[in-house]
Amino acid sequence: MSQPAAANYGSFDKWLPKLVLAPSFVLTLVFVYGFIIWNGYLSFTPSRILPNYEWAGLIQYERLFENERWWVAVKNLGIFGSLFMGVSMALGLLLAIFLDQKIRMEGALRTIYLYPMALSFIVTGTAWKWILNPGLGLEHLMHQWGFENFTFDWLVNTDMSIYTVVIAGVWQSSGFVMALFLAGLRGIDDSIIKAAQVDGASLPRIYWRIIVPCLRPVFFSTLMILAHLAIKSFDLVMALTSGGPGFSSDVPATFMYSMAFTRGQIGMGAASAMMMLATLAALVVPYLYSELRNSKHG
Amino acid sequence: MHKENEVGALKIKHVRKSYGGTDILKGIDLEIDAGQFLILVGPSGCGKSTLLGLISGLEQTTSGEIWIGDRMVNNVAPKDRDIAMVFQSYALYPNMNVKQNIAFGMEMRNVPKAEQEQIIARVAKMLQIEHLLDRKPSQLSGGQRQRVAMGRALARNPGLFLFDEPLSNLDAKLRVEMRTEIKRLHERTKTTVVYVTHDQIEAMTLGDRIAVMKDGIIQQFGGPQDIYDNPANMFVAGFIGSPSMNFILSTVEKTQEGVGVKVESGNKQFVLPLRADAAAKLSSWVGKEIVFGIRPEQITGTVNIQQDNPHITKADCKVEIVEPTGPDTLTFINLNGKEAVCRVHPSEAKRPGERMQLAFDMSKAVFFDPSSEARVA
Amino acid sequence: MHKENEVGALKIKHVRKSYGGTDILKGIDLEIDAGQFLILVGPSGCGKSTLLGLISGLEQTTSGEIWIGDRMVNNVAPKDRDIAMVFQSYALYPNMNVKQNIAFGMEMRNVPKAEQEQIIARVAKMLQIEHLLDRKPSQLSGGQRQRVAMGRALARNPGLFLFDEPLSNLDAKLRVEMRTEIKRLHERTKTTVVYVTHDQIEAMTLGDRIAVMKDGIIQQFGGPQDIYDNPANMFVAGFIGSPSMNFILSTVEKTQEGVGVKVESGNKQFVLPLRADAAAKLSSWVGKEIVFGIRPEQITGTVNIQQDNPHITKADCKVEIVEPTGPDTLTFINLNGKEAVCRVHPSEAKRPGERMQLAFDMSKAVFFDPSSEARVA
Amino acid sequence: GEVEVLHWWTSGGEAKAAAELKKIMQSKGHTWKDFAVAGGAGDNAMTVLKSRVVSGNPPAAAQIKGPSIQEWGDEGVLANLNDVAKAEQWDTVLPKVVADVMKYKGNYVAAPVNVHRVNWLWVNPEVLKKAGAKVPTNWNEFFDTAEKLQKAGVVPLAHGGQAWQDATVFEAVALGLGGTDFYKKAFVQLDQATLKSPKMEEVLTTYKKLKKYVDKNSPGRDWNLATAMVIQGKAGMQIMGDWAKGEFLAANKVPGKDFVCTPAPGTSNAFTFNIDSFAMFKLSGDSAKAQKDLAAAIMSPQFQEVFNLNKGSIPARLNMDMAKFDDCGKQSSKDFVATSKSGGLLPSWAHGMAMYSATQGAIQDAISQFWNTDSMTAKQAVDKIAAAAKVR
Amino acid sequence: MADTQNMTATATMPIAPSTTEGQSMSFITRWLPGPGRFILYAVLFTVAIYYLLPLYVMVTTSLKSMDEIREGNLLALPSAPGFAAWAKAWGEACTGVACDGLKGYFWNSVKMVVPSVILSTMLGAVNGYILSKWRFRGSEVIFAMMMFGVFLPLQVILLPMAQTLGWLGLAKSTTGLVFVHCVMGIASTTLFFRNYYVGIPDELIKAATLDGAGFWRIFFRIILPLSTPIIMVTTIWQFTQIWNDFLFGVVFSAGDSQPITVGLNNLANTSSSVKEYNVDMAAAIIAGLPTLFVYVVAGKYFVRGLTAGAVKG
Ligand SMILES: Nc1ncnc2c1ncn2[C@@H]1O[C@H](COP(=O)(O)OP(=O)(O)OP(=O)(O)O)[C@@H](O)[C@H]1O
Ligand SMILES: Nc1ncnc2c1ncn2[C@@H]1O[C@H](COP(=O)(O)OP(=O)(O)OP(=O)(O)O)[C@@H](O)[C@H]1O
Ligand SMILES: [Mg+2]
Ligand SMILES: [Mg+2]
Repeated sequence: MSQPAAANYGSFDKWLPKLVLAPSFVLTLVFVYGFIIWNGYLSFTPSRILPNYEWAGLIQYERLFENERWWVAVKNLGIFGSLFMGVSMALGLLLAIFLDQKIRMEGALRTIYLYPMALSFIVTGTAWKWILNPGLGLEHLMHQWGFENFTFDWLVNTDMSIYTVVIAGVWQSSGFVMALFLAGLRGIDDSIIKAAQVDGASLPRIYWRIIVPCLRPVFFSTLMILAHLAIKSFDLVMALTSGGPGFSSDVPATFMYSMAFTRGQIGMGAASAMMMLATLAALVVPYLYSELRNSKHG
Repeated sequence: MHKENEVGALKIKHVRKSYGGTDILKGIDLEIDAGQFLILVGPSGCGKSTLLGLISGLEQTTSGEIWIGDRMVNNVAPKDRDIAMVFQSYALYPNMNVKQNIAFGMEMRNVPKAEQEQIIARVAKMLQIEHLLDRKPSQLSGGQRQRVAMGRALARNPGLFLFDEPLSNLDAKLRVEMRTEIKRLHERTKTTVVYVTHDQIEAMTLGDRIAVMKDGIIQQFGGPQDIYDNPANMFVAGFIGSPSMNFILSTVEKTQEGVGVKVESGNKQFVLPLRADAAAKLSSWVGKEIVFGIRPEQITGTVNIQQDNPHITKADCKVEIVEPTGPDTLTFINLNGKEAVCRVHPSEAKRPGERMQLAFDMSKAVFFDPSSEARVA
Repeated sequence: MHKENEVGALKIKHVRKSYGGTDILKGIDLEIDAGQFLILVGPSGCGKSTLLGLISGLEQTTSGEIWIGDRMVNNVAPKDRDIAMVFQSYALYPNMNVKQNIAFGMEMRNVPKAEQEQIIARVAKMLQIEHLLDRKPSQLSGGQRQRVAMGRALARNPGLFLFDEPLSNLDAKLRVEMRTEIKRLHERTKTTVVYVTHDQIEAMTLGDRIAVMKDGIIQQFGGPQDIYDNPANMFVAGFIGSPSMNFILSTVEKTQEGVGVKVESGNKQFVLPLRADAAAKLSSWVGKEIVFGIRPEQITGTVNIQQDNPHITKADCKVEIVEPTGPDTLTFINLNGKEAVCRVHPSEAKRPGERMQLAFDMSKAVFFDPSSEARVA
Repeated sequence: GEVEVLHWWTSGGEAKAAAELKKIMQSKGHTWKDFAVAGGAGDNAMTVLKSRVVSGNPPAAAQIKGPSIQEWGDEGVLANLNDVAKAEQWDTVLPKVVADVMKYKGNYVAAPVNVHRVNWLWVNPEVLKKAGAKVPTNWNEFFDTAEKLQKAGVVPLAHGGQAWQDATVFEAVALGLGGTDFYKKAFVQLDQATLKSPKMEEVLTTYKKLKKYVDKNSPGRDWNLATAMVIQGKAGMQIMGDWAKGEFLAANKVPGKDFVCTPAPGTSNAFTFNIDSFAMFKLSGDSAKAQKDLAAAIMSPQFQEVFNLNKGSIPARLNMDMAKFDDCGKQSSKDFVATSKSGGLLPSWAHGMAMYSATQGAIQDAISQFWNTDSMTAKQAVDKIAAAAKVR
Repeated sequence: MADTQNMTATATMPIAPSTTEGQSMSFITRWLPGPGRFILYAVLFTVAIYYLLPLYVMVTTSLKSMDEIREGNLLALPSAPGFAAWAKAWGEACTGVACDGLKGYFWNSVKMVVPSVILSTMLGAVNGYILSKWRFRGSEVIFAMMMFGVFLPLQVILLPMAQTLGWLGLAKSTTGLVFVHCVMGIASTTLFFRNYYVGIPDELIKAATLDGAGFWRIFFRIILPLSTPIIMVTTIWQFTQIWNDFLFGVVFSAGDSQPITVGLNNLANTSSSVKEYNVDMAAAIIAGLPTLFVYVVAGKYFVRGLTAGAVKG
């Protein structure tokens, strides 16, 4: 429906929704956009351990662009973000669909898939670190079982370490993605599924052609949430690799944090945050635009 | 759209269906040949849609067997039953536009793209939805949605069509056109059809066979005219025909000429003589109460009648209510204390309160046992 | 359920509505008095539901004014318009059972609990859904859902009822009963009603006024019999009445007695003389082509006719198709190369291919300009 | 008054040590509001501290050390402790090197709690004996020993591949090969010439040579797991600060018998220190008074002893009775006094005692990258480090 | 869990209990061929192992003694399982100068999480309702602006937020923390609800409007009862986000109202002390128990087909 269910009537009815929405909107304006501006300003200052409001021009950006570690972080975010989002999405959807097949023990399995979100990564990170560590975890175990040639040393390999972050990230988030999709699946009117069955579609095709497209709003939510997790993947990286070996698995969030809080380079931290936001805006705003324009007719 | 072998014959054996504890279908037996057109009618909630659900395989029978052609299909998946269905609730795919909705079933069956286009064009033309092909279901009116649902089924070439009130949201004109189209289609393709409808005309004109259901039980199964003329019981008699048959509780009496039923209207009494065959059957009922059924079109004005019809009795009655429907005026009178409808030509119609000479044509009157409601003559 | 003042009068002035760029309603003007029963009819997709949406306030007019009673309600919220509505799509609250669905509106208006119970009981009885009160909408059949939707509206006591095809999913019998109930209700409460239907009988019997719409424009607005007998144009003539009026393109000719139209059927030609008033109006059309419209019930068998009717002309025609509908048999013949339907008594009906003597009653025949489709006589 | 103390001594011996301070404060009639934030060697605590300062609610004292004290001083938020220092004669009881760290522009703003020695080599003598190797005293010996250990099938050097551990080892190599002057010039004065000198290249080459003797699972390993390898005899040696002793003791090992602590190769005449200290923030009223008492309490011999016994380090105060300390502690204390006179007492840059955090971080990045990237040459690393040293 | 029982019951009996749920789900299942079903289970269980592995490591480690951990294999079962580490984590481990374990932090977290989750979920529900059913000119833009907010890195917020809270006088208070969590949660909760509500037919709102229900009554009587699955999803999300949040918790809480993550962090993270992995793991599991509990409970409410049958088309 392109029309609001009811629009401009008595002035109160007309204003009520806007009025109710207003606090959230104001909070967003102040606490998101206000802070972005604040941060933007900081990125043009020489701030060190505390904010400082002297104007310093583009110096922080110059330093940032010269910083090798920053570029590694950006590249890693690209790898991590796309893999993490893609795999979580695929796995989450698959699990949701499978769980929707009236599985025995659905409740138990669902909880198993969900629990990683429940545990703080401060410590589950340690467990992962052990499991992925060649000398302690999987590789060691395989060797003990007699598979001497088995190697799995991504954690300690500069080129592969970012992928271990993907593994742990997927582990942590795909269960929630599953929950989102499952809730969506259970909201679908099953008469259209029936119609598709009669139309001769096999189960996989029903999902692929009818149900999954109907989940479009859920995809939107999931994508947003995963992107949000990917960008904020701070705990994950810190607990698993601390950005290492070297800074090979650094991501912008950890970069920003160490600059702004550990190394007393708030100005550069702010500049990196602005760069990140700008990149994101370039990616996300068009998506938001198309998605919301579509939903009007949905 | 032609089928080689007789895949479409449908046989339903002792089928039962319950939801939770409630029995919805209580032992249905039906059998039609390939190429026949079966109409399901019955009051709302009697289980028609449920029966279609079972035939399509979307619902599971609680017990009993369903045969399509020579296969027992109880354990065959819906998609392998070679069925096309129009759902009462349309069930359009909300994510697809009209064209994609129609194409989907063909795609699933790997119909070549060019052929799809051609079929879509033909179906859309027939259903007059060409200008809607790019719309999403949410942008359609009720009748337009229903036509798309219809189009989805018609685009296929199945062994069996299931239609659940496919024309209920269409206007009369379009409905007549669609009805004719369906009839043509059926005559051309000879595909077996099971068709649920509430429309008397659809039921009478489309069906080879009609099954009248009530509360999950089939009351009568037969040809349309046969059911109309020879209803098996009061329920069928009352259900088929619109306006309904008038049921008048009266007493069977012996008259000079033979046997008749006594009727009283507006303080005047008269006896309607029975035709010979009925009189013979009712000889044992003389003096007893009986329900006598007469359709509205069998009580008419006295002008436009076959004056020499021996079964016609004229009587003077008081008009209570008058309902002009266009071609006819429904005139309500009181017979034996109960309201009865008569179909009168508008030119003859009187106004409420006036008296009117009416002709009772007893040649098709039917008689029921008041307690069992079964037909006795 | 009685309303004191005349709150229910409805006036619609130059109302337009577009979705996106498409105009759906193109300037609607309508006016009915309080207590009147307005029927909206028109082909699927012509904008009937949209118009109801505007009256209810659920959709906003693009331009124009809507008046209820003496208030211009364009800026009045739907809930303050004192309206009850039955949606074409039912729109039952899925989370509530039938009883709660019906009670919801009363609750919102703070009807005392005891009164609610009473009203629910009454409405449920009337709609025959007493046994369903505890079910959720998903457990109902199509017709049952529709009745619940109806019950939701009837439980209220609004100034204006809006019904969007409220009976389309009901069986004929129930439909007749419901129709009568609605009529009674309306007679008792004298609440204004706007009622969308595709059912000819509903339209003719329920309405005080009928508005025939097409493509967002009102084609004719008047009393039911008036519209039936005196359609303003070919569209209305064809749309109202089922089966549709026969339109026959023929030539106006001067005859000895006056003026007539030339008709040819199965290689035989004959002239149907016009009644005096039509003849007068068509004098300027002599020699020209005209569309002449005659309803199926005006072409009948020769037995049951008023033998002394001067407007009747008998002619011998070849039967092409025969459709028995129960009370009548629809007989298709060919007139001037076009199929025409005649309503014949089953006892007189012939079989396809046979010839048959038919009586053409020209007393109600109408005539249209073939190019503008407007009525000329 | 109330003192809110931000620290990251949250578990084990550290927490017990901090509890001592609380006790002392309570005995003086103050309320101790504990504000403990662990993690990342104080990274989290620094984050919290900044937010607190920004929101206008700084704690009374926060665990800040080394040049960071100067950085905070630059922001003008630290309190002046000169009156306490004078009363308690800090200038005399503290070595000058230590006292300088505690001062901002000549005024005391912080109080030291302990001194860690970073340049220790921890050895499992059993393992060395089996391999027929001896405890190395310089880097050449170290490589001999390592070679023997490797032949014997044990990991020669236990190491955890985290940036700060990489830096700790590097620091030891640089000090061992370059000596105190080189170290001072390179890492305290950040002299570009020294940083780019051939010596530096040699240091880096040697450093990289160590990687051969480290197992491949080391990246990301916590230091204490590395220590556990030495304890279990899976590895022979570890270069780590004196806190490693705690792990040995917790595993019921006896110093001198089950494990040996010795200065890292070639650094016996030097002492790289890592001093924990509390900087005091400007407060008013009662709390300010309590804050002064806190400073005094921290410097009291009684606290310094109890605290350092728990923590494995040595008191920052000179002239303390070391009787209760173990051998490693005693040696540390002795070397501390000795080197403070000889000029061998050096700030550990790897532990944030020598440079601003930005600089330190940049150099650590370069070193870690060099350690982990096999394709990188020492020459390239020299350039990177020199460039990093310019970061402010 | 009642629902699992329910499911197994329906699987074995031909007649499902009187829910449409049981019916509609069974028809899909039935047509999945035998080997397909086997693969399905195989996949589900394999994935379950992947998910369970870290938990296994954590649980076994928490039951081991430190000596066994120092020497043994991570994946081995404990030779002499004991709950000493659990007891220590709950009541004795040091998390600062106090050594009372996690129990105090636990309740701090509860006090903070409950209002935050309730408030932010309610806000999200109302916002989602407006943005899907009461759209007005510019509402899409507002929504888009809110969405972009989810991408703001938390680190960016810390300092300005600290300053703002300082101005508001909310620094160092649980109220302040609740406030921060609500503000930061608005975007995701609004997103969840809005996208769920888009799927609820507008006709329902129309019908209710005519029935005389206003903005709030439609919300409470029609929309909210249909929202169970999404409320569950949102609750799960917010609960975990807030319960597991460390950064805000540590920065905006006062010393004695620190949430459990801070306690856990203090317990598990040490700069130079001896590490007790068994206690760390036990503590982590304890810290995760409430979220696990919420998951188990919430999971029961994913019910199929709430809106089915409401509207045609
Ligand atoms: N949201 C929409 N966007 C665009 N077009 C619409 C939308 N809703 C309805 N329409 C179009 O408006 C026209 C009128 O629709 P409406 O529902 O009023 O028809 P109707 O007269 O009620 O038809 P029916 O008898 O089939 O219910 C139709 O052609 C329909 O396709
Ligand atoms: N899921 C269900 N649970 C319980 N009862 C149901 C369910 N679905 C349908 N019913 C009941 O089964 C009966 C038959 O329903 P069905 O839909 O077959 O009726 P129908 O003959 O198609 O009626 P209509 O003409 O109104 O569409 C009805 O009384 C209905 O209430
Ligand atoms: Mg039905
Ligand atoms: Mg409509």
